[in-house]
Amino acid sequence: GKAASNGKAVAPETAPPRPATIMLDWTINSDHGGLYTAIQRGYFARNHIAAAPKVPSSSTSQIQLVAAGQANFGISYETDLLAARAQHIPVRSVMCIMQHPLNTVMALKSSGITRPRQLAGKTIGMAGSPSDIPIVSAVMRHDGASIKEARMVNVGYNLLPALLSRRVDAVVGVYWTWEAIQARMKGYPVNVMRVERWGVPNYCELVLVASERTIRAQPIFVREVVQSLQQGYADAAAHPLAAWTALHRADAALSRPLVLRSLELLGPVETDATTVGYQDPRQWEAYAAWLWANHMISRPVAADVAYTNQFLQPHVR
Amino acid sequence: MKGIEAREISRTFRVDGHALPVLCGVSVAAPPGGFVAVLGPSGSGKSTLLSIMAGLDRPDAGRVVVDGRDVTGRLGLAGYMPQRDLLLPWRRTLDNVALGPELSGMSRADARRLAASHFPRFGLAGFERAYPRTLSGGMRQRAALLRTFLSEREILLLDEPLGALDAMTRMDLQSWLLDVWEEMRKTIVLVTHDVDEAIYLADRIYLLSSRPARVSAVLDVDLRRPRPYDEIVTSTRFLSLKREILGLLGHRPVVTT
Amino acid sequence: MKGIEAREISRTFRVDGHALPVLCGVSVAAPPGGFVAVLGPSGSGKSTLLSIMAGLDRPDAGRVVVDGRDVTGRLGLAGYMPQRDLLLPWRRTLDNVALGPELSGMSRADARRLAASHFPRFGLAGFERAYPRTLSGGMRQRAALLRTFLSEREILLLDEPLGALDAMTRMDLQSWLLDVWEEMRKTIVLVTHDVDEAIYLADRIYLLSSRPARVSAVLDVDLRRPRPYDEIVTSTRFLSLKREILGLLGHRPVVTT
Amino acid sequence: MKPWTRYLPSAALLVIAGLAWQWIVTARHIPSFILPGPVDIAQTAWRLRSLLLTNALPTTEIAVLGFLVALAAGVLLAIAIHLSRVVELALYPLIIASQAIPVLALAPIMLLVLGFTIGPKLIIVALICFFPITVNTVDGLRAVDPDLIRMMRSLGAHRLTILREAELPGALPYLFSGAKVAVTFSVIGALYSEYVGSTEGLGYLMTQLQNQFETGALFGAMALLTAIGVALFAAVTLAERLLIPWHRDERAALYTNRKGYR
Amino acid sequence: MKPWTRYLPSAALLVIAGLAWQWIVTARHIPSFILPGPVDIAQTAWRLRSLLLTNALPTTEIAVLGFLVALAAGVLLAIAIHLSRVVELALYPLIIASQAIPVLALAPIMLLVLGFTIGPKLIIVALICFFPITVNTVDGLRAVDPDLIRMMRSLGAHRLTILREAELPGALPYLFSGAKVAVTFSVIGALYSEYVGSTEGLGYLMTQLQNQFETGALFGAMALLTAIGVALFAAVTLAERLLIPWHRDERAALYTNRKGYR
Ligand SMILES: Nc1ncnc2c1ncn2[C@@H]1O[C@H](COP(=O)(O)OP(=O)(O)OP(=O)(O)O)[C@@H](O)[C@H]1O
Ligand SMILES: Nc1ncnc2c1ncn2[C@@H]1O[C@H](COP(=O)(O)OP(=O)(O)OP(=O)(O)O)[C@@H](O)[C@H]1O
Ligand SMILES: [Mg+2]
Ligand SMILES: [Mg+2]
Repeated sequence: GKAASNGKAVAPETAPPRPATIMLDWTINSDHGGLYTAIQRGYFARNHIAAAPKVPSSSTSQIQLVAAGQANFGISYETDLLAARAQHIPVRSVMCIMQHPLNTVMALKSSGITRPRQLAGKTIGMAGSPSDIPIVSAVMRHDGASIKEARMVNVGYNLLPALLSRRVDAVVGVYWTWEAIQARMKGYPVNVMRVERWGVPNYCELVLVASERTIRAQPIFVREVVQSLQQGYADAAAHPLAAWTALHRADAALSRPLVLRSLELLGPVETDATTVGYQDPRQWEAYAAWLWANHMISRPVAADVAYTNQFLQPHVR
Repeated sequence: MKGIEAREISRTFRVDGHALPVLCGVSVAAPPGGFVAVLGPSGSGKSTLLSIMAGLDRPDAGRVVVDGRDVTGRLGLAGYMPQRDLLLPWRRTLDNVALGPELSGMSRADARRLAASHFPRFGLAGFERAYPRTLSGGMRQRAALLRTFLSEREILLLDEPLGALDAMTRMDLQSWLLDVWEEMRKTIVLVTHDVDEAIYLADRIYLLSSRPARVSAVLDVDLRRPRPYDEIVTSTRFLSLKREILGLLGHRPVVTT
Repeated sequence: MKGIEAREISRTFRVDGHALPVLCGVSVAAPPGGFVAVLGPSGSGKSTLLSIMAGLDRPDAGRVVVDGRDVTGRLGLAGYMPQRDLLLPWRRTLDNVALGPELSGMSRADARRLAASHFPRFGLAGFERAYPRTLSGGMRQRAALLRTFLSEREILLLDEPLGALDAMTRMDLQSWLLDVWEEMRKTIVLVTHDVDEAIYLADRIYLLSSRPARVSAVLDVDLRRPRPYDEIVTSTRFLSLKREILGLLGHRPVVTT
Repeated sequence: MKPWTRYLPSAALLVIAGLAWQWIVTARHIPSFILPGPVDIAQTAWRLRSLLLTNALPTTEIAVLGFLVALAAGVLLAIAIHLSRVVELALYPLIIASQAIPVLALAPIMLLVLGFTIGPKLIIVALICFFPITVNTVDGLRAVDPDLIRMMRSLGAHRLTILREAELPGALPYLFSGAKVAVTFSVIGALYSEYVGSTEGLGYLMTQLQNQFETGALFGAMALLTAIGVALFAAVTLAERLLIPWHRDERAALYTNRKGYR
Repeated sequence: MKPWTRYLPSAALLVIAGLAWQWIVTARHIPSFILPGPVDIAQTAWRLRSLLLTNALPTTEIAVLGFLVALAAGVLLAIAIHLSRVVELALYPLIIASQAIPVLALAPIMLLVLGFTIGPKLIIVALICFFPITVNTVDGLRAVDPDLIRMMRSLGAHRLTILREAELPGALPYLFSGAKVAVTFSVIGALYSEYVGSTEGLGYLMTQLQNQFETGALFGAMALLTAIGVALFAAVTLAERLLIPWHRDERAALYTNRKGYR
């Protein structure tokens, strides 16, 4: 204020950094290791950007907030993004954060269930999201059984308590990089059936979403944010401990053993591509078709308009 | 000064689905500066009549006239003292009494000062800051009377204002009422069930019949004023009036002579 | 039959932080089947005394004795009629009156029948199903009196039971009260502010001084029973008693002769 | 006022608000996935009417049943608190505490204890809405004119007779204030209860619709929900009128002398 | 009763319940991540005390501020509804409707309109807790003895004077019933408000703890939350006592004749 009123030009270095609001998909957790690493290592600051992560009110509101321009970016799910595209909501994925599904079907080791067909005759707990039933259906069909042989019950957000207390025999809607670790840490070994290995097409569990308007109007800004994140996630994959430190600074309530173990598991998932953040056209096409075939989206979606690789820096590993 | 008149008032209530005619063409007139008493059996409709004159209830037929203008249903023209004392439970006694002048536009401080100045005469000294529920029945009634009186209206409608008082306190306040009336020339309509009180205070007495009430007699009290209590109540005219009224009310003539 | 006695009762209230002595060693005794009246200035402590005798309030000193037993603070021994009528707003008039016998253990149907049978005499016929708020002041009081009377206690404590009634209705209920008392020999303590009423009804009259109340005089009413109204109130003994009481209450002797 | 004119102001306001809403949405080109206009909502709701109505039924059922449980529990608790000082001191703080815990946080425990029955759902609804009833009833029982109670005591009334004949009727207006609040909350309670083990009902449907970005239908479901809430409130108000006849008409012609107004 | 003995029954019940709880958990080998025993909870809470207390502060702040907003809004709405039949008919149904919509469903819209300020949080809390105040105050304003109002009218009182001197004081007991309910809800409202773009406060902490399956700490946070709720309720009860002095002592010695009891 003072400098300006004196009529002097404001030097670019003293201007406040440009804010980039990023709606998270959930409370701060290991999935955001790369984001906080990028913040802590100054990758955003280098571009004169101040990243401002925000926690959402519900797991779907971030896409709407991004579309409405209330947030610049959002971390969301490929599934939700394609559902939003089916409603013609003008948002795109600009980066794939997790190259594989994290959502999984999980049973206690003691139950002896190691593969989907053993779910026949069992009770399966779900959280009530629309993908639960198609996923179980797909993995059971792939293994030669039918979902009709299992009993699906909605247990809300109480998947793990329901499983560990044996109210249900298996659950769907948990992450093998989070709840599976928690179960093991509580002394309950679990069997994880990763869905992409049992007939569900591979997809990006988490993506970075921007609105088409932002992409059109501020491509450089988007590039700088995306590339800061690429670097951050590459670092997090390589140095889980550093990522833990960054996360812990952001949220003191995080538990070290759980988050650290999760970061270790997530590293390979984040970097399993030619460059961090890459979105594979064939896989997107296949997943969009699978969603439509399973009635999870209201219209068929052309996958190529749902994402863009144009902002990625190549060869970040 | 203003006079007040009720002209040919009729009022019917519904009780448990049946029509209950209460007032049947009742006319009562208090000339400016006049003191009128209304006597009648319990349940005949005296309170109903007074609340209609106060503008709180509307007659089914008839009009209320003040100074020649139809004011049926108009409120705030007359100071009205209801039969129940109706003190505000959340105001201390002094503030309850001060409500009268306050609602007539006086500042709260002045109203309180004015009210406080009357407390000793009304036997309420020391109870300024007491809540109404701690007062005795008679004290509550006195506070309500004082509140109405201090509302500074030219017309006062009083519904059994002294009914809960013992003989002594009652005589005392009767004299007080006469004093202030003579001094300030208010127009007063008094509902009472005490024949002596009516004769002692009023210029004119309306007798109501039992329900449905009609005016069964109007008597002019031709006793001189001022009226020293002792002389008046022993005068032959007083006694003959009393006998007449009790007779009209259906009482056998047993008045002490 | 039971008598009731208040022995050396003292009671002090706190009003606005100050101590207010109200009763100061007051003793009142009603022998079995006796009819006792309590007279005193407004605010002296009559209601306080009666509620202590009913067991609703505790004296700071003194005892209430029934049939020689200390019953201070015991409830339900006597039928008590408070000064405010206190009808239950959610019960119709008949049900309000029936509450008396009901609480004495009668079935609801019987209680209603019993209550209904007294309605005509009390001038309440036709109002059985009316809610209390639609009754006139005097009608409410009559309903409350009937409720207390029908509670079928041997001892009745009545706090100004006829205060809101006109002369006619009042005389009528006074005679009724005497009739039932003579017939059923109840023990009655009556608080009143009407000297005539006290003399006409009671065997013995207690006069209270103004606050703090002490018993300033006890008078035995040596009039014969039964007491036909017309004869009694014209008798010289009645008049001399009245003069004596008014004198004791501080009134100048202006009784009509 | 004639019955139909009673609803004019409400309807007028609704229409005006609707028009303004539609105008803003149209004029400012707000995309329907963010805020659909009323026309949009109405169309979608009409298209999905059978889906909406099918799911409204179980939600209403749970709401009403849960409210009844809450009513019984709330009044009984209030009576216990009123009658016994010890109960009051022991229980009241715990009852208050129960309201500061998000019910959904308790869901896992209820699930563990009661399994996938209707039990946990009713408990969730009842937990969400019994509190206003209890607080109001306690305050109502205490607000009864103490002189009335003295009168009953002097006539030898038993403690429970006083409760039944004086305190409970006197507390009814308070109780109904609480019940009106409670019944409105019961709708939201029913919604929450469906997050715990349901595959039907408006709450379940809303999650699904939200996940699929069916914003128009989502708003339609919310409109239906509010309609249910208003209807239940009106039902309790009607019950209040029928159960407190002595209260009725008391206020008639209080601010006017024209008979029949209000 | 002496002041300290007042809390004996409550404390005794707490201790008994705690012992029973601990016994069940130990005897039936319930794993602590499902239902931790009180000892567990206490230990965890003590270990995390600074984390808990740091996060309790913003939550309490939002709860209190939101409650005050709700109090003002609730009373003003009630007065408007009471004074004007048209406002009543137009607004009351909408107010009721506002309670049947889950506030969290409105959160995105509020964020869209107001952004990440304190505004949406206060609105969420106020929306959750103004309703009991409004309903109770409306009912309270209507419950004032009509004869008192007639008396005031006959003395020529202005409509607003009647409101100020008769109706509002008469409605206070009702208003406070509503306020007690509201302040209890404000705590949960504050919790919910933290789901909207917050990274501090007990609500955020609880989500995070639940997410990490830190059940012991989660229960610790809930215990803290309930303590805040009970404290706020007690504060409003105290305000009630101070603001309704004519009500106080009315009930003293009502069921007993021993002076000084209660
Ligand atoms: N609960 C109470 N708290 C404080 N003071 C009280 C209480 N009850 C009565 N008093 C006071 O005690 C005194 C006597 O009251 P009481 O009602 O006994 O008088 P009373 O003789 O019945 O008068 P009245 O003839 O007017 O009814 C009064 O000054 C009153 O203010
Ligand atoms: N609001 C009402 N609704 C129905 N009936 C009523 C209402 N108000 C009064 N009444 C009836 O009208 C009649 C006359 O009542 P009112 O109060 O005018 O009598 P009153 O002459 O003042 O009697 P009292 O001397 O006993 O006070 C009574 O029978 C009463 O029941
Ligand atoms: Mg009357
Ligand atoms: Mg008295």
